[in-house]
Parts: sequence; C-alpha cells; structure tokens
Amino acid sequence: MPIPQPFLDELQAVVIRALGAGATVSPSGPGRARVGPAAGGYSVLVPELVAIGGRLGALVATDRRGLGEGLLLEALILFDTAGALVEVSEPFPGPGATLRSITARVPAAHWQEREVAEMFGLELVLHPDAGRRLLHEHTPPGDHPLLRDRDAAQRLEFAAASPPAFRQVRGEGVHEIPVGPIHAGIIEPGHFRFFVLGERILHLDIRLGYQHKGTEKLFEGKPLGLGVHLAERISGDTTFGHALAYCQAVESLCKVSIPARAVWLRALALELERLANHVGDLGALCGDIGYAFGASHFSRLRGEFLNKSELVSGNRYLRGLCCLGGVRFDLEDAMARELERWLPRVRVDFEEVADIALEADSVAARFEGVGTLSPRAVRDLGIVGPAARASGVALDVRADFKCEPYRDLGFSPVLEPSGDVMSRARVRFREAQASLEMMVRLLASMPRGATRAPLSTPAPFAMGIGHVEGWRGEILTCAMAGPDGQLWRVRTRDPSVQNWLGLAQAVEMNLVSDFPLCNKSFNLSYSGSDL
Amino acid sequence: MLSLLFFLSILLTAASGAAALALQSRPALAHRVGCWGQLAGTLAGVVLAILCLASDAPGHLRFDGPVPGLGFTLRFDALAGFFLLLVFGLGALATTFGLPYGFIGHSSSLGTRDFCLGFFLASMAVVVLADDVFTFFAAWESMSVFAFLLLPGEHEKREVREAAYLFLIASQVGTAFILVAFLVLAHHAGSLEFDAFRRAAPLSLPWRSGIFALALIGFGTKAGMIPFHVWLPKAHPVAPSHVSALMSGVMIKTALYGLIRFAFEFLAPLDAFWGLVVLTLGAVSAVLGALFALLEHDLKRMLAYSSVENVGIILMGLGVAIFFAGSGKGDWAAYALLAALFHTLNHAVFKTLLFLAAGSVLAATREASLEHLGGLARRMPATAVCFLVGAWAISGLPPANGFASEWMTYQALWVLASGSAGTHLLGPIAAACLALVGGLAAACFVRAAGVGFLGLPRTEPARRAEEAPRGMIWPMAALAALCLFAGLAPGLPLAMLAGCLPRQLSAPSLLLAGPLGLPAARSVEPPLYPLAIVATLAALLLGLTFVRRRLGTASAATRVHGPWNCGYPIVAPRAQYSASGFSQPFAYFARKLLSRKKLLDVHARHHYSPYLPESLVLRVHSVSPFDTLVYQPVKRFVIRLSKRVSRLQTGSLRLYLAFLLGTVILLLLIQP
Amino acid sequence: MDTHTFSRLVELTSYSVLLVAVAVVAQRNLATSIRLLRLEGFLLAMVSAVIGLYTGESHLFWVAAITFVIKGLAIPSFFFHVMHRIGLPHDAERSLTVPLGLMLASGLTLVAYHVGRPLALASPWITRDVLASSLGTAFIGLSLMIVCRKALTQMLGFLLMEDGIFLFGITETYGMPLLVELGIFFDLIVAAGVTGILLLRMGGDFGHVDVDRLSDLRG
Amino acid sequence: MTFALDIGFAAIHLALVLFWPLVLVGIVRRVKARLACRRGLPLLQELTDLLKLFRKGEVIPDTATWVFRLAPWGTWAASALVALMVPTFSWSVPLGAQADFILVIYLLGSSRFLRNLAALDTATAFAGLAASRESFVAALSEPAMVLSLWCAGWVAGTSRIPEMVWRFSEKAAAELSPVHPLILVALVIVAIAENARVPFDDPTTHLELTMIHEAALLEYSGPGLALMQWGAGLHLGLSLALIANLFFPIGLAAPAELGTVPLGLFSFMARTSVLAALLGVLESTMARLRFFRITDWLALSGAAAVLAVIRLVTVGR
Repeated sequence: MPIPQPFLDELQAVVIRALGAGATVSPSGPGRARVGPAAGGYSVLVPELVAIGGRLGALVATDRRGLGEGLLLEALILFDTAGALVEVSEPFPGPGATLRSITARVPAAHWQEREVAEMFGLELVLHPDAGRRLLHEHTPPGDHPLLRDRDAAQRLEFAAASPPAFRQVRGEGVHEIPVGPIHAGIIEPGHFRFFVLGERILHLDIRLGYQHKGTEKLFEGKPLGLGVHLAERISGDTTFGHALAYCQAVESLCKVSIPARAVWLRALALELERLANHVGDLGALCGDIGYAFGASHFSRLRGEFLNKSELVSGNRYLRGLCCLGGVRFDLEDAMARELERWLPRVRVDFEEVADIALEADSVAARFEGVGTLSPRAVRDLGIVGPAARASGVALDVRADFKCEPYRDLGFSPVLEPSGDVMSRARVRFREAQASLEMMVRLLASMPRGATRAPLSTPAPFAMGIGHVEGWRGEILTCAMAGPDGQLWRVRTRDPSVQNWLGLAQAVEMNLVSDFPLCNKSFNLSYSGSDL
Repeated sequence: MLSLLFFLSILLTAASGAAALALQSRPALAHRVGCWGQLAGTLAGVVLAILCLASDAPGHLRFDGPVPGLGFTLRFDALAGFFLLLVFGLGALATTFGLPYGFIGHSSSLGTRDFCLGFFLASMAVVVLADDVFTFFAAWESMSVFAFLLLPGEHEKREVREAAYLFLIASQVGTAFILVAFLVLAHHAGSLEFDAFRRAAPLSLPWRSGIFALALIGFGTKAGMIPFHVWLPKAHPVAPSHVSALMSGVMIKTALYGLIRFAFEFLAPLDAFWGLVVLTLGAVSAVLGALFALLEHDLKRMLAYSSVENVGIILMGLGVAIFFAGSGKGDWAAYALLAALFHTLNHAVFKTLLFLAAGSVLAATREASLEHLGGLARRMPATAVCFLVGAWAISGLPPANGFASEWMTYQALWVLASGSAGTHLLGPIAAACLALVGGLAAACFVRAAGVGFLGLPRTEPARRAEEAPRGMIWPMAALAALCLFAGLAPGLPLAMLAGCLPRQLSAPSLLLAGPLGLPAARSVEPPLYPLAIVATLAALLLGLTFVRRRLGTASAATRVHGPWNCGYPIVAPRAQYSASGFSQPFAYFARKLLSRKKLLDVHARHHYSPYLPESLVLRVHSVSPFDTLVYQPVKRFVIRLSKRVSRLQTGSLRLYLAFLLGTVILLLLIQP
Repeated sequence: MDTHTFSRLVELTSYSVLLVAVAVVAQRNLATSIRLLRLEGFLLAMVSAVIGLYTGESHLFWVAAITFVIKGLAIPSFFFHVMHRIGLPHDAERSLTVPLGLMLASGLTLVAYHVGRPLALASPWITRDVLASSLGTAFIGLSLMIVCRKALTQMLGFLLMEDGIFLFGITETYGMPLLVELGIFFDLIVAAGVTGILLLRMGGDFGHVDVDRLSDLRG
Repeated sequence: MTFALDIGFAAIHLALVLFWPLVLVGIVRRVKARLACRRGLPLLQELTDLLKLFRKGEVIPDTATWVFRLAPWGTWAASALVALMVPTFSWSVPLGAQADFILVIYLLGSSRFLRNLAALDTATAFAGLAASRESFVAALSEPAMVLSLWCAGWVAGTSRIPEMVWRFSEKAAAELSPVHPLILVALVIVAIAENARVPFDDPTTHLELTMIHEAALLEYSGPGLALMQWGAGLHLGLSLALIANLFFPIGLAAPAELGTVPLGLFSFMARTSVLAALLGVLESTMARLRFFRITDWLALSGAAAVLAVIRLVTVGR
C-alpha cells in the first residue's frame, strides 16, 4: 500500500521545520518512507513526528564503523491512521558519543534508549532515569555487547557492584516491598520495587534484565534460515508471532512475494496462538483471584487450542511451522475439515465458560475499576496490543496496516473503553471470539497453491521490516544482511518493552494485593523484553 | 502508727524533693538525694498502704486549719489503701528507674524535677486519703500543678508548651465540674467533710443525677475518658518517661478513685441508668482509644492513647457495677467493681512497665517515633523482653494479668445481659466492643513490639542503641514479673481488692475460686485456672518436643542464613513494614472518623514527563475530629474566660471562694 | 402440621427474609442483590404456602404461586435483562459504606422490634413474632431507597420494602383477600416496569465510566 | 473405672483433634481438585508433608531473634490447647471446665499475636504484609465471633463451649430457636475469615502480594513450617468441629459410656467431612474478595449476630 500523498506532504513540512531545508522524505518501500541520516534526525525530529501523531516503534542502532561510518541510530515511527512507517536516523561518530534523550518528551522511548546506550556505549544525557536496563550492575562498565568488535562468544564479566539505586519516595512511614527476582510461583524473573504505605501502592519501579540472553548478538553472522529458530525462542509463548515477524523482515529484504495459501496458513497459526494465549490468560486471571472454576476450565480450553496447534504444526507451541518464504507444512484437507468441525464446538464451550466466569459477581468485583490505564498514558507510553485496545485506543496492525489476509476478510479491532482489568479481560475474551470467527473465515476462503516461495539474495545493509500483531501486541523486527548473505544485524522489539511502562503506570494508587491481578491482565514477557 | 507512717512517707517524699531543689547547683547530688529520699518515702508509703488494706475499720486523722471549718481530714480505709499502694508502689519503682534515667536524660534541671516529682507523689497520696472537700482540693490542685510543672522538659518546643497549657486548662475545667459537684453535696450535707456526705440523707434523684453527671465529666476529663481525652495523649508523652508512667499509670487512676467514691459512697442509692451511661462512654473510649493508639507512631503517645482505651475498659466494669448496685444486685455489682479495680491495678502495672521500657528506649536512642526504631531486641534484650511482656499483658492475652481482668469484665457483661430488658442488648454489644478493643490492642502492640524492637534498625541511633543500666532494668523486670504473677494467681490480688469494696457491696461467694482461680460471675459456673491452662500448654509442648526428637534426623541441622525475601539478597531497613504501613488498613477502615489527608507530591523537573518524576514525597495531615469539634472551642472559651477572670482575681484560693459563693447563691436561688 | 412446627417454620422463614434483606445492604454488587431479591421472592412464596397449608385457605396457594412467579421469577429476570441491556457496572453505588449501612440496618431492626413489640403482643395470631422482622425488612428497604443514588438500586429498596409489607400482611391477616393481593402485584409490576423503561431510556447515562467511582473503588 | 474411661475419652479426643484436621485439609483439597476436573492428592498428603518437614533441617533468617524460633511452638501449642476445649465426638472434653468461649477466642488471639510478632521479626516486607493484614482481619472478626458465640451461649445458658454443645444436643430440632440460622451464618463467615480461606484468603496462592496467612510462613522451613501448617490445620479442624457440634449435634457420644463411642466417632467424622467438602465447593465457586471488601463480609457476620441478639432480647430464647 503506497503512502497517501497529502500525508507525505505534511511529513515533508515537519521534517524541514525540524531539520532544515536540506532534509527530504523519500518512499522506501510499500507503506514505508525514510528520512536520510541527519544530525538531530533522532533527538529533534522524533519528538516532532510524535507530536503530529506518530508513535515510536522501535529504535535500531547499528555499528557501521566497519563500513567507514560511525554508529547509526534509526527510529521507526508508525503512523497508524495513515498506515505508514517512517524511518528516521541519526549518525554518531562512535562509542562514547553523546545521545540526547527524548524520553522527557516521548516517554515511550524510555527503555529502548537505555538499551541502545548500554549496548553501543553511547552516553545518554538528559534521561530522567538513566541506568542499566538489560545488563545488570555486575557487568563491567566498558562492556557494550552489540558493538561489532565485541566477540559474541565472550561471556559477560561478573564484577563487584553496588546495588541499583531506585527512585525514592520520601515521607513518614513510606516503605518498600521488594518482589522478585525469584517468585514463589513458576514465572519468569524480574524485580519489582513497590513504594507503598501499607496497602496503597504509591509508585512502582520495575527492573528487568534477568532474562538477557544476548539474542540480538546471536543473530549476527547466522545464515538467514537459522534466524527463524532463534526468533522462535525470543519469547516462548509467542513462538509463531516472532518467527513470522522475522520471516517477514527477511522476506521484505529479499523482496519475495509469499504465495497466498502460505499467507492464509500463517494467519491461521497466528490466530491459533492468540487463542491459546488469550484463553490461558483468562484462566490465569481467574486463578489469581482464587476463582477455581474459571482457572480450571480456561486451562482446559487452552489445552484444546494447544492440541490443535500440534495438529497443524506438529508442535503445541507452533514451533517449526513458519519458515522463510512461507510455511513448512501444508494444511491437509482432512485436518482442515477437522478444524472446521471443531471450531463451532469449541466456540460454544468457550463462550459458555466465559459467560459464567466473566459474569460472576465475585469476579466482576475484583476486575472492575482496578489497574486503570488512561488512553492518554497509552498514547504517551506507546502501549500496544490488547492493553491499548482495552483503554479504547484503536491500535491493531492487522487493521491499521491493511495486512493480508485481514484486509480481504473484513477485520476490525476489538475495543473496550475503561482501561481496567475487566476491560483487558473482555478484550481478550472478544478477541478470542474474533479469532475463532476469523479462523472459520480463513478456512472457508483458503486459496489453493504452493505454500512456499524461494528466496533471492538479500541486498546488503538494507533494512527489512517485519510487522506483526502478535497476541500480546505489535511485534517489530528489523533484519539486515551483510555482503556475505548472512545476517548482519537483527533487532526485535517485543510489545512487552513498551507495555511494562504501562503496567507501572496502571498500578499506581492501587492496592498491593491487586498488583498480581493487574500484572496478569497485561501478562508481559520478561524474555521478550530482555532479549 | 498510721499517722506516723503517713507523715514519714509524705514528708520524706516531699522533703527530699525540697532538698533536691536546694541542692540544685550540684545536679548530680541533688538527684541522688531526691531519688533516695523519695524511694524511702514511697517504701514507707507502701507499708502504710498495706496497713490500710489490712485494717478493718477506717482510721481518721484530723488537723484544724487556719480558717475554722477548713481543716485537713484524712481517712485510711481499704479503698484508699489500694490506690495508695498504686501511688507509692509504682512511685517507688518509678523513682528507682528515675535515678539512672535522670543522669542519661535531661540533666540540666534535675533538682527542680525531683522537687516537683516529690510533691506530685505526695499530693497524689493525699488525694486518695483526703476526707474533706478542702483537703481533697488542695491535694488535687497541687497534683495538677506539679504534674504541669513536670511536663515541659523542653521549653523551647512549641508543641510541648502547648501540650502543657492544654493539660492545665483541661485540669482546671475538669476541676471546676468536680468542685461544683462537691459544693452541691456540701451544701446539702451542711459540711465539707466526706463523712457528712456519707451520713446525709439522700438527695432527690434529679439532683443526684446532676451531681453524678458533673462528677463524671470532671473525673472523666482527668481520667482521659472520650470525648474529654484530648489533652491526655498530648501531655503525657512530653514528660520524662518515668513521670509519664506515673501520670498514665497512677494519676488518671485517682480520677477513677474519685468517681468510685462519689458513686458508691456520696450518691447512694445509685441509679441504674448512670451505669449504662458510664458503660457506653467506657465502650466508646475503649474502642476509639485503641484505634487512635494503633494509628499513632510516636511510642509514648501511642501508650497514652492506650491509657484512654484502658480507662474505657475500667469504666465499662464500673458502669456495670453502678448498674447492678442501682438495681439492687449487690453481688454482681461487687463482681463488676472487682473487675474494674482489678483492671485498674493491672493497667497501672503494665502501663508503668511499658512507659519505663519506652523511657529506656528513648534514653538509648533519643528516638520516640516507631518509624525510626527497629531491631532493638538485639541491642537491648532485657528491655525488649520486658516490653514484650507488657505488650502481651496489655493486649489482654492469657495468661498475663490483662486477660484476667478483661475476662472478668466480659463476665460482668455476661451477667448484665441477663438483667432487665433494656440492658439485654447493651451486654453483648459492649462485649463486642471489648472484643474489638482486644483485636485493636493486639494489633497495636504487635506493631509496637514488632516495628520497634524486632526486625532491622531503621536509623543510625537505633543501630547504635545500648542496653539500659541495671538500675533501670530492675524496676521493669519487677513489673513484668508482677504482670505474670497477677495473671497466674489472680486470686491473690482479687482477695486484696475484695477488701476495698464499698460497704453495701459484698460478695464472699465470688472468692471461692482460691488464690489461683479466676471466679466466674455466676457462681454456678466453675472458675478459670490460668495456671492449669499454662500447665496443659507446657505438657503439650513437652510432648511435641519429644515427637520432634524422635522424628528429627542427624542431618537435620539448623542453619542461619539471610532471609529468603524473593531471592533479592539485600535486606534493607526500608524494605520492612513501617508502623504507618502496618496500620494503614485500619486507617482506611476508619477514614470517616479521622479526617486524615494524604498528599503525594510528585516533583518533576519541568521538562520531564509526569511518568518519570524527579521525586515523590508523601505528606499526611492528621486531624482528630475531637480536636476540631470539641476541644478547640472549649479551649478558646476557657482562655477568653480566664483572661477576663484574671483581670479581676489573682490568687487561686480566692477564685475558688468566689466560685463557692457564686454556686451557693445559685443553689439557694434554685432550690425550692 | 401442628401449631408449634408451623410457628417455628414461619418464624424461621421470616428471619431468613430479614437476613436476606440485611445481606442486600451488605452487597455492593448489583447482580447479587437481584439474586438475593429473587431468594426473597421464593421465601415469601414459601411463607404463603405454609400458611395456606396450616389454615387450609386455598387462595393462599394462589398467592404463593403468583408470588413465586412475579417476585421470584419475573421481576428479577426483568432486572437482569435491563442490567444487561444497558451494561450497568456491577457495583451498586451507596452513599454509606457497608459497615455503616449494616449498623443502620441493625438499628432499624431494633426500632422495628420496639415499635412492633406492643403490636405483636396485642396480636391474636400465633405468628405474631414475625411482625417485627417484617417491619424490619420494610424499614431496611426504605433506608436503602434513601441511601442509594441510582434508580435501579432504589427500586431494589422499594421491592425489599414491599416484601416486608407483604410478609406483614400475609402473616398478620393470614392472607388478605386475593383481590387486594392482585392489586398489590399489579402495582409492583407497574413500578418495576416503569423503572425498567426509564432505565433503558437513560441507558446512555449509565454507560459512561464515572471517574470518581473508579477512584472510590480502588480502595 | 470412670476415671479410666475419662482418660480413654481424653486420649481419643486428643488423637482425633490432632490428626483428624489433617484429613479434613485433604478432603477440602480433594473436593477442589475434583471440581477442577483433576484427580487430586491423597487424603493423607498433609500428614506425609508434615512428617517430611519434621525430618528436615531448618533455615533461620539471620535477621530474626528468639521470637522467630519460639513462634511455631507457641502458635501450635495455643491452637492445640484450644483443640482440647472444643468437643469432637463427645461433648466431654479434657479441658471442659476451662473451655470458656472468651478464653478460646483469646487463646487463638495469642497464637496469632506470636505469629505476627515472628513475622515482623524477619524484617522482610512480605511477613510484615501478612502481620498487618492478619491483624486487620482478626481485629474485625473478633467482635463478630464474640457476638455469635455469645448468642449461642445465651441460648444454651452457659459460656462454656462443651456445655453449649451438650445443651444443644439435648434439645430436639423443633425446639431450636430461629436464631440458630443467624448465628450459623455469622459463625461460618467468621470461621472462614479466621482460617484464611476463600473468599478472604487463598491458601493455595503462590502470589506473595495477595497472601494473608501464608506470607507469614514464607521464611519458615523444616519443623518450624511443619508446626505452623499443623497449627493452621488444627485451627480449621476446631472451627469445623465447633460448627458441626453446635449446629448439627447428632449422635454425640455420652461421657463414660463406651457403647456410644463408635457412633460418636462416625458421626463426628461424617459431619466434619461434609462441612469440609462444602468448604471445598465454596472455595471452587467463589473468587477472593478485594482486600478492603473483607470488612463488608465481616460486618455482615456481625449484623447477623446482632439480629440474633435482638431476637433473643425481645422474644426470648
């Protein structure tokens, strides 16, 4: 889809106002435009673009010193209503250069700026909360893993360090509750520092990074096909979403057009993943409030969806289904018929359980009015996915960017107005319903033909972008290949990176005992945001 | 013998005080002389008290005063003996504590303070012995004045000064009510002597009710009964701790003493309805006192609020006693009064203990706020154990003495419920209030002990605290032992108290329980034996240890390691519950009652977004509704009035005479 | 059925009616309140049937049946329907906290007893002890109407009050003439219907999220 | 002979009161599992767990003092002491003469006092959280508990629990006053709150921030944890025994009559099992309350008890 001309004109005007007369906007692909590397391209232009309705997607820094340049910081700005993606970039001479923070004006940049700074050795200035984001305090100060001259095989050093400084809330009787990194349940590690007065949360500081695995570094130098396996392991519950985003990125790099049947099958798998997770989340929400009925029946239903995922891909988490150029396995007709028979049945079952669970008074009493996130905070913090839609902000890659096959099947995002836990639960419930509906339509309109297209050689150092509405929200993956045709740099922005900020905001002034419920209503990935 | 002991004790306490004042230029010597002299005096007083308790018939002592008819009359009877025992017994322990404490604490005005303390003790003793209006008032006033003089340890602090003046005003207002009550009685009896009151024919019911109301307000103000309590939590904590202990442990008891004398001796026959009023006020005081104590994070102020609570519990017993006495059920009235007196004794013991422990903490850390304490059990183990025993007792948990008297109060309410129709309902409701008080008090003292003494120290002074010298530990240990003793062998103190009961109430059947038993109100029910319960407990524990021995394996060693704490290795003092945090649910629950305002100030540098504030500060403004609704208007009125009066009058005796004259004229006008 | 069992049974049921009314006060949840109202309807139908069984008056069975249908089934379902149609929030708003509301309810019950005691002692019927609990139920319903801000919860209070009066009527007169009862039911249906229609009209008013309410709920 | 019989009865009571609650815990869990379409753990799992924990070593936080070490023993012993006062298969109990209901409530309070103190002793935030919440719930549930037992005692005309049970078991069902359902409602709510069950607390949760009772145990291990859990089990057992015997006093064994023992045992086990199963059903069908809504339920319990009082006052027993 080309970008509409009036929008391009408006963009051009803003760019000239921000960067001077020399700067131009040039289309760089379907729905994409770019503003060439320029001083202030990040720190000056991005706030301007956000001011006219842009949303900060991902920050992608690359170490181009080997190419005779310095570091390049690219920002992907999304214009959801126009369906456009604008790449802006700013060059830096090298590690140690100063990166002017825009977090004060664009709070959505908060975590990603810190990641860029510590991974590439840039000095972050004017950031209100500069500090370690992924590497913990024990990492020696000079170690910047994503610089190209740092060996991937080299492990992170472990040096003595002082504990992290938290922002303090002062006042008589204010105290802290440190939670994690090890929790009593089987969940991922993360440290939450609550500043409370008794039961009231005054402020929450979230420190992650315990799941940092160096995924982005591991991509470097790998063959393109191997990258899929790595992408599938970014976040265990979004196997297919991440794989799909990676594949889309590489495919756009190689300018491959995917056969229609593969597109349909990918959508089918994506919805299946969404279903399993949304239903599982509803169960977990019930479990958090000790509502045994909801917890057990939603878990049972989640099992059904996982089993059907296994039927489609041979793996309960859809691992190995997505591959470059299409999908690895075709859906046999017998399977399709089984799915068609199963879908109405499971839908009735699911709706019955959800009707009882979400309508139960004791459940509603816990969900309503808790953990409210305002639409304003959603826009400011760049919240994506169901969390944004539960606050009434219509953000859905499937609808906004006119993706195939949703464009043809008539898709509109699910919205809930109030932004509380109930809204997020209801968004999940209704999205699951919509997914079931969508699966029926996908199966009915499934085109025939090949399921995989061959790849061509990728253009070196160009940026391919994958953009997928995963079950948790928008996944952005950027891939670049080197001259040898291997991966040179891959950057993935999981929706969690943005949404953690929303969680911290939503729980303020709530009760301590309601936090786990709020947390579960967002259900964010630690692994995906720690990479 | 009695008079000799009386003079010995009074003179020794007062004279050693005077000596201390004289030696003021050498504070250390002055303090030693004052303390030892007072100790000797109080010990003589204890003997006197025991003699009073043991004597069958009341002894009298009389001097003629300068003005004919205005003599000093004293009466040594068992009730006075009991309160005398509180004054001198606890006085002795407090002075023992005060000797080393004085050297640690404020050393500048030691002589003056000992002087005041001596006269304070002596005047309290005279208050409970006084047998005519003039003596009573002279002692009562001097008690208030010396208490006032003991208050401002630090003149420079505005709140301290304000608390002291509030105390004075409250005392005077209360005194005025009592005075009027006395003068009406005196007018009726035609004499200022209490014996004449006792002998006089009873007044008509409306008059008696009016006098009772005046006395209740007057003594209630002194006792810290809600809604006349506002001065108490402000004034008591600013005194040096052993003085606060005497104020909370003993001084407010003199008001209860006065109320008992009034109700049972001067105003007989009683009216049952008064009892219900006292019971209701007691229940309100108990619940609100406990709640306010729970929300207070200054250790001594918390203890002061808890005195309001305990006075409430005593008043509940007293109310039931008055009710039964008024409805002619002498044995149940005796039981309820016994419960009230027993709780008076118990509260005096554990409140003194807790204030002394607080003093010991204050001396070691100079911090009174729970938010700045913590971890003291490691640095001050003996003080911590004493405080814990006190906390256990004041929370009313078995087998300490607090439980014994609260249980008796429950029993009294239980029989109240089987009274006439209207009181059916009050019994269980008051019992529910008492249960609520128990729960709140337990929460309050778990918090005080847990936040103050356990966990990690929250500030540097708490980290560096040193155990109190032995001279301060002994009195606390003695009091702690008393708490347990009175809880395990409640029959002994009860037997003593049974001798103090007013003549018209006697219930020998109640004391069949023996020295170890806690008698039930209805003699058909068996008594409770705390020692039996403790013995069973011990047996259970022994059995359990045996089982544990048999089950334990050789590899099952005990290791000491950092707390689990969610895998976060650093345990910070700030990461434990604070006192305010602990009581926040209660504050939320009672928010309609408190009018507290909380503000979270979010400071952000101007170009930083509101999502990432520079700093956050929580401010809490807490305003007591009693302050704004009841006390401030009264205070303003009294100040205006006293300004006006002071323009006309100077000496306080003449002021009283004017009161007297005015009242007498008024009464003559009113009475047909 | 002997007299003793009968009086115990009626008293037990009337207490349950009172307890359910108190439970409505203790509930901030609208749906639960409506369910409790339904329970009230069943209990009242039971009382009518029991009295009918005891006295042998056949029209009381008719009353029981109609009560069952109207109070037990029709009105609650209608309210559920209205609630779903306009998507009411689950929480009913009160201007009193629940503990305070319950204190008020207890106080009102006490008043009901004191007011009702002389009446009850004068009553010739064996079920006279029921009088106070029926009065109490009516008082609680009335107080709920005063305390609640929104129309639906006020209607709830009205129905409770009506339940109390119904209980009073049925136990103190052993069944009013059927015609009178039919008249009452008719009133009831009209009242419920009018409220429902009004609510449906004002649906938009309820649909929005009240910020004050949210902040109140947090705690 | 009578003395020997008394000893025998006491021994049976002791065994029943110490170990039967562990089975009851198993029953609650089993019912919950069944309702969640799971098979569930063996009924004696709790006993197995306790034995395992007793054999293990113990880790004591270095922040803690003697209070922390003492607390498990104290809380267990206080709960066990109360268990000796609440009738089980027979209304005669070893400590019958001392079983005043106020003493029972205050002994449970002592147990809680120690536990909360030990929680604050660990200097960790979760334990403090538990202490604060538990004190809050307890302070509000105690009045309701006193009121409801007061009414029961009033109907029976005694303040001793075994005697109340005896008086109730003497009366035929028709004689029971209509205040019984009211007291039952009040007592059941309070019992659920005091035992930290759904909807007040969730004993199975792993979320530290939502815990009330469990958070106080987070730092305990080995025998200390075993005692704490056993103590909680005892508490549940005696609550169920109290409700079963006060409101459904069927088939109680008479003291010193050996022949009535089997029926008494069977009836007691059956009644408490049914109550435990009902608790399991309740826990499966209800979500937990929001923390500050706990007060609403406790107030309802209090109001039910007050209604009972009003009825007793005006109409009589």
